[in-house]
Amino acid sequence: MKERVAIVGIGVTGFSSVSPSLSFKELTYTAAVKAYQEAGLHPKEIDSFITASEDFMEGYSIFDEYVPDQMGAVMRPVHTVTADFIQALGIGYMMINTGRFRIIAVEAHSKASNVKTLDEVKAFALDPVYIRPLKENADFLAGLEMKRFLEETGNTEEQCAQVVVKNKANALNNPHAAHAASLTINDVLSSHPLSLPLKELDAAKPADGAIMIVLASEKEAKALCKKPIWIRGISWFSGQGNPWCRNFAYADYAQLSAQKAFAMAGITNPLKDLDFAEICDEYSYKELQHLESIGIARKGEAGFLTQTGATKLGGLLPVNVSGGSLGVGHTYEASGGMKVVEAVMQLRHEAGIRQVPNAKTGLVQSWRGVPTATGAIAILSNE
Amino acid sequence: MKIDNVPMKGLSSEEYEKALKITWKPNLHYTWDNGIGIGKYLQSLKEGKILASYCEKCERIMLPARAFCEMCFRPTDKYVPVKDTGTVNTFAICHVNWDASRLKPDEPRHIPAVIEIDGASSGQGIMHLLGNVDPAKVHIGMKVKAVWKPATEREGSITDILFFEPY
Amino acid sequence: MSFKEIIQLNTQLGYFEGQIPVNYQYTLGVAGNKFFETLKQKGEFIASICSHCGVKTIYPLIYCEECFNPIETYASVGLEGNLYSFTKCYRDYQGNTYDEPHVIGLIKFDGIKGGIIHRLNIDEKDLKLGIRVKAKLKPIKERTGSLDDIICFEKV
Amino acid sequence: MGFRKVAIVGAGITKFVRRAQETGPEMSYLASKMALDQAGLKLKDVEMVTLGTAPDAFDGVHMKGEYLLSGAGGNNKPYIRNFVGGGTGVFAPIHGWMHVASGACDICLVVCSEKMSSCHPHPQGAFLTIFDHTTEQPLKPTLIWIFALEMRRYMETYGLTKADVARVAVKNKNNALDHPSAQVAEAVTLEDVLNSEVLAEPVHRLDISPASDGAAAVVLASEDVAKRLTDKPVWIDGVGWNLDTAYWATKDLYYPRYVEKAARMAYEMAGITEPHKEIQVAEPYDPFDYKELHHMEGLLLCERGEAARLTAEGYTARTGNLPTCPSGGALGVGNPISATGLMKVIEIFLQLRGEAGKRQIPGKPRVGVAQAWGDLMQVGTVIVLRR
Repeated sequence: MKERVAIVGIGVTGFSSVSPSLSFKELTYTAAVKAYQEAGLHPKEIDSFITASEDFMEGYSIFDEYVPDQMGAVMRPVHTVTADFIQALGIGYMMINTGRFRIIAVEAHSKASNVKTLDEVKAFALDPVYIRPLKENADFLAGLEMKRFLEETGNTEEQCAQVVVKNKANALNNPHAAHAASLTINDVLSSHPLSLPLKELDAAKPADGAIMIVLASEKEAKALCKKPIWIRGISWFSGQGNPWCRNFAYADYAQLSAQKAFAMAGITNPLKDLDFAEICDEYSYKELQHLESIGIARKGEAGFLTQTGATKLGGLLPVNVSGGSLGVGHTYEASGGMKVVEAVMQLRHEAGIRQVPNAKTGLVQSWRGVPTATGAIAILSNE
Repeated sequence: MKIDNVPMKGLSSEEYEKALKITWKPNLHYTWDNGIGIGKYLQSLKEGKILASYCEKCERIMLPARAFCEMCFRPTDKYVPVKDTGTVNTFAICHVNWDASRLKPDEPRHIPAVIEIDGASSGQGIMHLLGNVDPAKVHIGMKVKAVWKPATEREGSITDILFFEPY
Repeated sequence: MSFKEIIQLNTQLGYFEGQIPVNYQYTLGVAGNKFFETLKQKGEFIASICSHCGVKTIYPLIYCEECFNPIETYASVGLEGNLYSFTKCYRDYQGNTYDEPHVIGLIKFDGIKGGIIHRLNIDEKDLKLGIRVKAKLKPIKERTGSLDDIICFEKV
Repeated sequence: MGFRKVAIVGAGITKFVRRAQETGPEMSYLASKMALDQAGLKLKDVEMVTLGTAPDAFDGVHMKGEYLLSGAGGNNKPYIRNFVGGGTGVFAPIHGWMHVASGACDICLVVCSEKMSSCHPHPQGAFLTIFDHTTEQPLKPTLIWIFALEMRRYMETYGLTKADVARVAVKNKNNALDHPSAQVAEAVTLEDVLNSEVLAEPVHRLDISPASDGAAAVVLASEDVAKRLTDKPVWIDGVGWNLDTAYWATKDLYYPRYVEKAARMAYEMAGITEPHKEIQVAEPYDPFDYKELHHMEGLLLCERGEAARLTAEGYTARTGNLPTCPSGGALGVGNPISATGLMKVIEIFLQLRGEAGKRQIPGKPRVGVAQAWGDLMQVGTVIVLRR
């Protein structure tokens, strides 16, 4: 793929535990209006639109029906991917590289507060023959993975708790965040057990919100935008589909996507070449597991890096300065989008008090949550 | 390349009965936020009125009420009540329930219709049911009027209109 | 401003309630049916064996995930394996909390890809990764050919 | 900059059945393996995978794409699921085209799978919740309503009779007698269709395609790789898709404008200016018999309101001027939604290669079109293939 692709507009509603004053269409419309205003575009000037969504998170059998209106995409080429936002962004990147599309808009949102039986929906993703009949909470798969990951790598529950403390504190600096808090390690360790060693505060809580991002080819981006943010690498992978076949010590999907995204972006030493990383932290241990799988930390050292402050703002490589999913909120298919928005603000140097000084290149990573082994990585840069 | 031998043969009813199976009834329950446009639409139904939205740019009066115009991609300008009468744009006479079970011979047939509502722009219809009418007499172009639930029983739902009948 | 009129009083907030009213009956698949019929009738687990690349997989498959060739060979792997990981789960699939946690493990088998996820019944003091465990099955008469035919895994 | 050309180099399909023993991943495997074998490739040659499947509510698994991935060969690969409702089957190879045309890969596996029988006792329950949850679902609509409403509007607009429409069902169900995947091929007569049970007037039981389990797959390759793999590549010459608003009751249902928009997008890319003359074989989506007519008009293969007359005259028969649904279509072969759309693409692929066996149409066709429709009368997906 030869064509350079840039982000030329972002629209985000901010995140909150509930959002009753707007319907899902109105929520997304709000984000779209902002994104188009930033990009200086009317939706008629956009060649194609992509939504990342899952039917059962919306409460429809075919949610695809309900996506065009709020994007200004009626009677236009629109499609849905049931994937994370960063995967949708990757499809947009590819579409521009076909040479047939110049400008693409990508949308995802969460109305998790409208899912009255969220635990049931999550359990409904479990294999109907081999896992679901156990009737356990879907979080148990995370507990199972966390136990093995900690044992095999030597990372500790305290270090996982440190991730929670860091991210929720980072979120105090993020006006978009829904779950910011000032906590101690002990608060996390003594929170209710979910599926031990996983505890309540180790798991990101859901949030509502919508994100719209506009992508453009190099020529268009330069014409539209003073501060285009370039996608220098983007990749998504699925690892072992069946959970019982996985190696819990590392995240195969993160490792594979990192290899490819780094190759695209010419990154050889992530610690040196990256200025910050937004890593999927839907569960605290996942931040550590992802850091090791991506190659930012060596096996067994991610917890130590966290403990010594290397991943704090001002540290060697700030991780989740946004607050991550733990601090901002878990937004399901929009999760990666929240992190892309943060990266764009950092790279435009518009992140206010949580600005990473002189940020030039950042990594954003997502995972689709239990029971999946699917995730994506994008490398973004302002040069 | 030849595609003549395709895999998979399917189960007969007897084989299906014999095969091991797992049943699951998920409880997929939602509480969708009405937000602005649909909130006003439902509130209006409770008051016995059908509410539309008006967009100054395309000059459409559209149903159901909405906070933004999807064609012009701009906020709608005002909410306007329309009449509760209209014209049948198309209809069907249905002999099955929503779950594909068959209606009994003595049960009334369902007559879903697209009804273009008077006072809204041309072509602006809603789906509803027709009632108090001989199915054989229903025709495209028929004038119909909403039959409302009593005010005290209305709850802010499309079912506050029981059905539309000829008038 | 995105809208000309917005909700400014919380008394105007509202939601509409509904459900997706669906029921399911899943067949277990060609390999799954074989696995659970064998469990039901013979009281043992089977793995699939790829005759092309030799990879053995449990739960069995009709295809090899590695080389994508079809699989026709299945073999018993007994009931014993190693505890790969475990967790103490405090809530059920609907979010209801248990009084006592359910201990769930992933059991892997020597030289075989994959494993079985099921309940454990093991003393706290013995509960460690890597221990040898064995499935305790329901009596043959009570077995129905499902995951419930396994009562739990116990320490050997 | 020249555009990268993309070819179909292999295809696989299962039988379409009422109830499969196989799980969704197993069905996906059977179709994928066959497509790879036909292309002379191994799974390790596949660089990326895109999977199309319609609602999760059929198979009964949330995040169905993730559930199917092992069988679709997605382990350790960039794998994604695309979804445009009933239009998915033709959109999936369009999604695959994006993968290869962009240069992201040279070989992409495209898989479609649907297991509708899991939804018990009948997938109709899953269709209730395609309607707007607040303004429509409380009326307890069935899927058939919307088709009956559209069919009546279409018939009324052009003064068509039931028989005019039913001829499509007769043609397609008879065509399907020659398709190895066919679930419901029957030598039905016009009387059979007209006398079949009335479900929602004007829709009778034999106007409708049956719910099915089934899977299909194709392998796409870039120009260089395709020429190395086969001396008969079939090129994806044009792609188009379009999504209308879900306010379906506010548009006139007699004509599918979204299909026309999608078709124009695909024709423009393929350099087709007179589709009715240039296209030699067509597979429009036919979940209901009138839909084939509707879609022929949307695809600009004939004048509006003319499709029924052309069908009656034999114009769309296998031996006619424009063979339409020579496969037997959804009405004849069966309708495992996304797999049906891809089955149609595969039919055009085989017809252009001259490998459709008993179904082969005469005249060595060079250009064909496949189309699917979906959502609440909203989605058109169109692909133009050329030999």
